[in-house]
Amino acid sequence: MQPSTFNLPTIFSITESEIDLNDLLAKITLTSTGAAAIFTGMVRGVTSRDNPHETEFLEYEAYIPMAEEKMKQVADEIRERWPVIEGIAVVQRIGKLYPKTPTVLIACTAAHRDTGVFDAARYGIDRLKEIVPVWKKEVSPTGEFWVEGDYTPKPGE
Amino acid sequence: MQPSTFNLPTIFSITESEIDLNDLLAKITLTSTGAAAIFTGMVRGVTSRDNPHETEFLEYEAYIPMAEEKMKQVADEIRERWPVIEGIAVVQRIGKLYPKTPTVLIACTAAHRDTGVFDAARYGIDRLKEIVPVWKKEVSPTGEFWVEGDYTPKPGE
Amino acid sequence: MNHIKLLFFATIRDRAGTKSLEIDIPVDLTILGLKEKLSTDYPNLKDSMKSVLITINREYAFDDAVVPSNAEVALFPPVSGG
Amino acid sequence: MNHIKLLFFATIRDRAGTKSLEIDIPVDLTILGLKEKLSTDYPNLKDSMKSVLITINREYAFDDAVVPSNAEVALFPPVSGG
Repeated sequence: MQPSTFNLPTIFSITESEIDLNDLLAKITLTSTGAAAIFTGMVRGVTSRDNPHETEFLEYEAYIPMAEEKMKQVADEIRERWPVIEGIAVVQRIGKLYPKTPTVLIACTAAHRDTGVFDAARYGIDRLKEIVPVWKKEVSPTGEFWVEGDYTPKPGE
Repeated sequence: MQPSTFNLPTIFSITESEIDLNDLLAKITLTSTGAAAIFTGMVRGVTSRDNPHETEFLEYEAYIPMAEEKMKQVADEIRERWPVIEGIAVVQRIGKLYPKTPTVLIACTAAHRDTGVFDAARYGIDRLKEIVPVWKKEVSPTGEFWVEGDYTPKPGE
Repeated sequence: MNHIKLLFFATIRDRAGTKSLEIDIPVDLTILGLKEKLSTDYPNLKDSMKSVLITINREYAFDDAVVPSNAEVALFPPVSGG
Repeated sequence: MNHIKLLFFATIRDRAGTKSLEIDIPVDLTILGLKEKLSTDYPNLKDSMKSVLITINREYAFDDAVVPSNAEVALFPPVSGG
């Protein structure tokens, strides 16, 4: 008995406030929910891979109304691929964010853990980094630069 | 530059208190951490799969000292398989737990999300359900019964 | 002429020196035509036009799309959120 | 004789009617021998001995393991946490 999509909770927001995992998880937990997969991204103070460097803080900005529409689209794509997903939360924090601070969250809930709930969360963060219009500028002891993604959305995305 | 295992945070506990995701995530976030995969299990009030039924509450018990040792073992196994994992938290809540309440958490952090951090969390919850001595009794409107697992640990596990 | 609103983000905004701009464009101008017009009118933006992403009314738009009147057109580099 | 402590959990505790028990066992008794002894001494536990998991000092133990003196031996059904 699959709950209808009609009243399944989908949360998406761009916020300047702290990301509260407890609160978001509670909001996407239904009576039928038994499992949640949550991804969070944090600001790294020290990066070792690719171009090793230190970060003092990141400055995030978003094209807010479009970003929220695209987060909704990411959630819709998740539901299309994993119809058993019950609740979805997609949150991007913006502003000046320091190392160790959670900046983004994708959470998916389902009745059981073997339903693709991990893959759904993974898909969600990958898609967010492709199509949701958010950018970050790195500020380090030696200067600042915009981080640029490498994905070009295709027509219809 | 892989951080040495020496001072990587590993949290494991059996608790009767609420599971605080924000707090646990902060405790396993290093300066080099950029990604976290978190799994939580919740009490289902309504189960549809296999043997459909309703649950009023679950009563969890644990062989506490052994459970904590086996949680440590699960964390060690994760680090052996995914050496890039930075922090690990494994928490099982016990006692009388009502629907929608998080009962268990496995969280793994790493520098980047494409490092196996999702697989590590998935492995963690699967292993916890195999070898960590915790049991739950279902109490429903129509009676109560012990849930039994189906895994027999092998020598050395 | 059609009146449109341009929004700039991240590196593109830095180069444009402004967050937004209202301009008039010929009827039936395409995204490709808009890029050419911006390269001419705002030389600072010329280099950015190769890899820029463009949206019309918050949907990704491509070279042959026609820019409608009163459109909200945003220009930005590949996204880097998360 | 060796003195050991038995701990029971979940269904096994319900059937044993107690959480723990201290008993004396012959030196060199194996886990298999312990199961047979418990089946005889506590008939309620007999049916549980087929699928029971047993640990010696908090490590899973199997039929041919010898139970050392002063061991903490736990008996429980397959785990069902999470």
